[in-house]
Amino acid sequence: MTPFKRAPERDPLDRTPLSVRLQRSATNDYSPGAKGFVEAWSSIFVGLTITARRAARNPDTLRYPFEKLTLSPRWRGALRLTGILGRDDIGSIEAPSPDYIRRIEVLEDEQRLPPCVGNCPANVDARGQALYLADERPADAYELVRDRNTMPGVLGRICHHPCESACKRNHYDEPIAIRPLHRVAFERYAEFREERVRKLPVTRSERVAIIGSGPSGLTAAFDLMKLGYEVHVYEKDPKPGGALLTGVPAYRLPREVLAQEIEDLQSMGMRLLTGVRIGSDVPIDHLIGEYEAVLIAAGLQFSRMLPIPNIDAKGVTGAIEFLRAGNSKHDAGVKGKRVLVVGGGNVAVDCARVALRCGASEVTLSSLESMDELPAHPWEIEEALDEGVVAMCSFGPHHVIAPEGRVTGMRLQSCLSVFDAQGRFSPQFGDEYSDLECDVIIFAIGQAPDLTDLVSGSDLLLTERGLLPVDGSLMTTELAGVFACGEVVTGPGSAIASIASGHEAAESIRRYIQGVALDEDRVYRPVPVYPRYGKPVLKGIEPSRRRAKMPMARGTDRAKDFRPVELGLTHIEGMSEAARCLRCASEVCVGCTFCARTCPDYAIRVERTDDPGSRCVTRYDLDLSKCCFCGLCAEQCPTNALKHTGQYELSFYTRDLTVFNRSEMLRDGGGTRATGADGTSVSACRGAGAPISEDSSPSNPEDLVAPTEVEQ
Amino acid sequence: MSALLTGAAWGLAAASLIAVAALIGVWWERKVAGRIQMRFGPQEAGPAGLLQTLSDTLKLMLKEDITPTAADVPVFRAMPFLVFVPVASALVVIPYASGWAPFNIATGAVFFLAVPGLSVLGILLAGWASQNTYASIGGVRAAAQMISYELPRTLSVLSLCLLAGSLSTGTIRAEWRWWWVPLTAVGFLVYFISSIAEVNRGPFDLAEAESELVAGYFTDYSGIRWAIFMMAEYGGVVAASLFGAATFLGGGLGLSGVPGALLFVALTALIATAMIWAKWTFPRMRADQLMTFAWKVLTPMALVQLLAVGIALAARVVLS
Amino acid sequence: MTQDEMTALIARIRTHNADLYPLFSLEFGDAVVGVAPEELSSTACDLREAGFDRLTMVTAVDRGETFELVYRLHSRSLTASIFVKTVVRRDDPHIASVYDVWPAANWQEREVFDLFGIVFDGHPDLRRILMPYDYEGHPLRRDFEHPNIIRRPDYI
Amino acid sequence: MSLDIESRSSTLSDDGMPVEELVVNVGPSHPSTHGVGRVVVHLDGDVVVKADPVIGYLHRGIEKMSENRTYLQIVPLTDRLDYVGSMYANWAYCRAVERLARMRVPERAEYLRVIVCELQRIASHMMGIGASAADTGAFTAFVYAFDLRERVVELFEALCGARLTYNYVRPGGLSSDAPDGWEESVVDFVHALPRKLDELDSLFFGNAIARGRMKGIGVLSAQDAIAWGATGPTARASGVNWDLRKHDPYSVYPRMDFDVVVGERGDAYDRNRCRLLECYESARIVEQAVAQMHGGPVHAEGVPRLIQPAPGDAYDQIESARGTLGVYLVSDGSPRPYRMHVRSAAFANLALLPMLAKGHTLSDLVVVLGSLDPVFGEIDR
Repeated sequence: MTPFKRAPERDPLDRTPLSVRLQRSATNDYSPGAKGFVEAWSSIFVGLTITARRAARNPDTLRYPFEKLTLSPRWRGALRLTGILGRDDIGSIEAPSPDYIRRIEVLEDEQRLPPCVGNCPANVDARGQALYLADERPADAYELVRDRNTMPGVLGRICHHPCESACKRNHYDEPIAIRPLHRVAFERYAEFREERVRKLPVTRSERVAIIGSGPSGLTAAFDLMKLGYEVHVYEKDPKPGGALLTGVPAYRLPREVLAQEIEDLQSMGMRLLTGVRIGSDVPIDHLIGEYEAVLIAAGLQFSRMLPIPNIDAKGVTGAIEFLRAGNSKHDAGVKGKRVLVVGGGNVAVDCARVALRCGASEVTLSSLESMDELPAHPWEIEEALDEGVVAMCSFGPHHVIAPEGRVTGMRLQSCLSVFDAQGRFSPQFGDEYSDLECDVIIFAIGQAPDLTDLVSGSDLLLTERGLLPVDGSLMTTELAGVFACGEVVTGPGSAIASIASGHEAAESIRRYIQGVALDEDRVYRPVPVYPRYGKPVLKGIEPSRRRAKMPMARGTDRAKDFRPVELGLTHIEGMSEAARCLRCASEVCVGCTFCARTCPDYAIRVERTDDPGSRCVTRYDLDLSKCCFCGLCAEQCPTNALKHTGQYELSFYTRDLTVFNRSEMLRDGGGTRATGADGTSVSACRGAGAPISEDSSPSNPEDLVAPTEVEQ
Repeated sequence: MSALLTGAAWGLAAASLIAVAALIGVWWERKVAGRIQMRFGPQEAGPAGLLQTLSDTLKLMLKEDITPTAADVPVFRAMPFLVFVPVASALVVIPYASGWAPFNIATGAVFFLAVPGLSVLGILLAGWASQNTYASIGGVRAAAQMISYELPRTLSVLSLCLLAGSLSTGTIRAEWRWWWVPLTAVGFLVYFISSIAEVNRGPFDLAEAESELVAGYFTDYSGIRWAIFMMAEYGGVVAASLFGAATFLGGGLGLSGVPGALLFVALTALIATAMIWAKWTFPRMRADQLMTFAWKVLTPMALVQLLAVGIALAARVVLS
Repeated sequence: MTQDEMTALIARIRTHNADLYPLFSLEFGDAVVGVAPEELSSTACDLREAGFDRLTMVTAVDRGETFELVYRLHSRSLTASIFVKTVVRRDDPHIASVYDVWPAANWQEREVFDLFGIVFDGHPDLRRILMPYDYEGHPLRRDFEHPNIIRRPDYI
Repeated sequence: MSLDIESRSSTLSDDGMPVEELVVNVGPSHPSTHGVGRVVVHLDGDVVVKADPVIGYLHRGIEKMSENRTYLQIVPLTDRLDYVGSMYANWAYCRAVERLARMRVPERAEYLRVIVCELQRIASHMMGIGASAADTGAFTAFVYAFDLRERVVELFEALCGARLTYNYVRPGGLSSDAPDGWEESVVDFVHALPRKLDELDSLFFGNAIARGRMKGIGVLSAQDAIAWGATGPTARASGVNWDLRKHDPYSVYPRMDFDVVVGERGDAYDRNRCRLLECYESARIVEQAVAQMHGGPVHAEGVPRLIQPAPGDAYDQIESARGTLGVYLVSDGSPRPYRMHVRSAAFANLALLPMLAKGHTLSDLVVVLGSLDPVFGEIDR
């Protein structure tokens, strides 16, 4: 119950005092009698000696105010605003692929990396996307994202959005809906597609073969195409998309979105060869000879199973096989049957939901982990439970009950803990058993690549466990000119992580072909750590500041077929959602008013126009006569525009209303200080786009935080 | 008439001496206190901040001279001078050279001990005339303290008079022998301590105890009148130091000529510095402790000193 | 002191005072007991005899119709703390002073009197303490109004 | 500060002589009232007959202001409670909020809190000792004490950018981690500290005059100390062995090895010297805490900007330099506390002044007041 950690050996509620030793007594008397008399007189001379000794030493004080011994970087003095939002002030992060990571690293070093970008494995510039979307430049937004994300429309549906969990807006209310904005950008790109999608010029003679048309393969293909190479993508299935097609259910990713984005890539010059099975149809050696470089992005092909009795009974299947069948035919032979899904990951949840949609009468999800530690994303679990999936947590499979070679049920054993003290996977089982009747058992406990066929006849060797030895950072295999990326390298993971590895592989291939050492002067993606935010508390937050709510199909309806669950944001919703972005770490004031809201003394006054398309800060006042130098405002500032200066004691401000004047700011590139102007003159803010009317009254009165307005 | 002129001339000289001494004394005290407290002291105005006191004096002269409405105005206005004049007059009986004092009277020692004591009247009346609780208490405290400390101070000087066989300060300096120093060491200590008390300086500055009485008897004074009180205090310090150096230490330990004069000045500065040193080292005593100290410690010590000198003189007579 | 001991102690004191309110909660090692206002003096004496020799805090909370008075006691011998809560009516804010039991209540009750207007009967020197002697009104009441008080908006 | 002829009250002394009491109004603007305290003193000659502290000159209504502020916005207010030891009020308040909102604080934050609060204890005690020394006229001892305080304040300045109102402890942790090299400078400071404290001890507490001024002045018995709710060095000097860090341990104090300093007489001297000796113990604690501390976050995860605890109340207390500093919070579920009350140690200690000063002289009144170490920001709130 205590809010802090005490010494482990002590019960927090134990209020018994510690053993107290009393060694020191404050009382101190002279000895009695003549000795005391001598002590008293000698104390006089001891005192004189002490002061004399100090006087003999050089003074160690300092000449104030000309020098200061310590000038801490944490001066909490008067404030400085480094810039005010005009629409050109914040750039998007744009750089050709090889230099992009370098750019990210520089920003990270300068502590100017927005958390959404830093937390994304592929460093997608979500801030720039929101900037363009709010500015009604959806095509720019889409292309900005596509530079790093290759398939924004797809990822806008299925990404697990690490960007949103790092979004600084979590600290204030709710994160920006970055993933739905990808989708908005994709949808609005439709009208620009014809004029914008052009064939990329092939400027180089080298050709690259890519095996697999999943996210990582397509990303590497797109990167290499932009560099001017000719890229051939081989896909064994008749349709491209890899795991996106076979693994991701259609209710999350409509097939036409995937097809559209792959078609865009083809329009840009990617040559796609479907139905070609490398290994059996075309030996990989042939590719190695034919192309300058070969990239294996084949993904994972089969599901892991458990070595338990009756695992080969009829009715037991693996997740990949089940999903492949379910996604292609919308019928996996579970109609009217009772389905048990073993596993607690996202794939397991997908299986359960697909089984429901294929007509299973009841679907149970059994996992070793307890409900709180399920590895699947919480929103997916929630959606699955909404649709009627039953979760049986903390149970592990014991054996399959199959009396006649056909599944009739499964015996489950209770699981006490999944991980040991060091965090390794080491499940501890209890004595409790439970028999569950079911007709189909789907094991979704992991996947593995199947590369034996692919590499047969080549010099590529697989490890004993069937894995391809790959350098995890350079994406090279043991054979020069052959690279690998995607889940072949990383193991089961997210689509965005595969995309990130595709970028790395493309960079390695570029270097290989151009004859540059693969690791020479190479910058790897920085992995900053961001604070984890708790569940947002929305009481006390005005509705206009909240995140746009994603409309969802009703839980009972949507489980019947493969129609999309998320219905998507409208254009207007998308624009205002994009305008919520705080432009983190841009060092430009965006008029979020969090400083004014936090200021305990009403010393800050922020005014802005609040139209999403042309949002602009029109006035920023700091009343130094009210400021109590608590520093909360600068701590709150999401953009780092507001900073403390070293002016606490050496301040040369007049203590009257001071105004941060935009024209003043433009004169002084390094930022400005309070000008001491009277508060009446409002400097007009001229953004590059729409001019702001002279009457710059804020459209949203709640954003005008000033004492006169607050009195109610 | 000529005596009056001479007196006026000497008085002017004494006042100037005090003014200069106070200027330097305040600066020196600030420097010493600064060093003791690990500071630099004044350092901006003039070389090593020497002009700081001058600028402060200028400021004090330009400040408004405030008289409280409740005060007894004529008394209130006059008292700074009544405090200053006796202190300044003490300077004219100090033997600046062997056998010579500006106002070399036969009872110079008595004059030196008695006349500055008249300033107690000024302090008492200053406190009373302010019509302020703190000032009144400060004035009463100062009166009790200064009168009490007259006794051990007089007794300690008396032993010198006994040795020299004269009450004339000039004679005392002329008659000085080196062996007086060890013989009158205790007397010098008593003289030193009671002089501090006499000029109301720490650790005996109860009359102006800033933590209890805000500023004691001159709480309500400001500007130049306040400055005159301060000058009187520093004048007292200078007079006590000069007299101590001239008589107890024989004015340069018996040396004559230029080195003797330099040594005299150095010893005077030493005694003054010791007073400053003590002030910036010790806490302040309480009124009853101060009285106890005067009557139960210093007076017996001075009497013992007197007795020792008497015995020494008697022994000398017997031996010779 | 363990929770069981504390429960037993409160039960023992309850035998003397039938109107002792039920135990509110036993949280963070601090027990909370509620007493009827007229039983406060006797409960205080009982608790004092039981070993609660320190009165750490006296304060009040404005609960609308009533004021909730909060006393925090501590016992060094028992190594235990206890909250005693009682209520007084807003229209008749009188309660017995515990100054006789714990002199520490002297200034703290004066403060509550000053800021809430609760009168402690039997207090030897019940004057205003923080506000000026001639001040009108009791600032810590929730309905206290002053032109300088700026109400903040509901949204932050 | 005027001589009120009217305010003299005439009474009869024991032997029937008419005695005229002199009423001296010490404060609210007086050199030794440690801020803006005021004591109306009735004097019989130089002896205090009655001393009546009149407080409230620094009453800013912080408890009332808190009702209109969010939990985060109150933290700068707590700086202004005990402006000599802002860290304590920060910490006590944040502990109450953490208890109310059920937050867990990372271990590194707890260690840093212990370090800053023990450094703050040194700084605050140096202020108390220095002010007591100045009250007795020992201005150089005051400067020496303030020299040590200045070192601590410089450390705090490097830590949080402020010298007086730190605003460093936050609900759920701290505002920022310590800068690079800060821990080393703290260790350097506490290593050099005992020698400097020894010097102060001999200069001031060993001095015969200072002893004469403080010994036997304002004697507080252990029974009175407990009954009147005295805490901290004021109570410990009377022999009351009571220190929350030991007897009601909180934070990581159970892991520290230190002694409780108690006095025997309960007079002004013991109270002040108790403070001095506590600084040695604080230095020990700081040294151990720096050695035990290791890296990690300094702020709890998932603390929203707008803290909205469930309805209820919580009380938490810490041992500040002046004694038990408790904060009582009542929440009604909104982002602002329904009621905040500060149980101030200096407030309880100052209530002892009429009892302690009676029968002493005016000079001793100042010493007694100084030995109680009142900080009127905390008393008046």
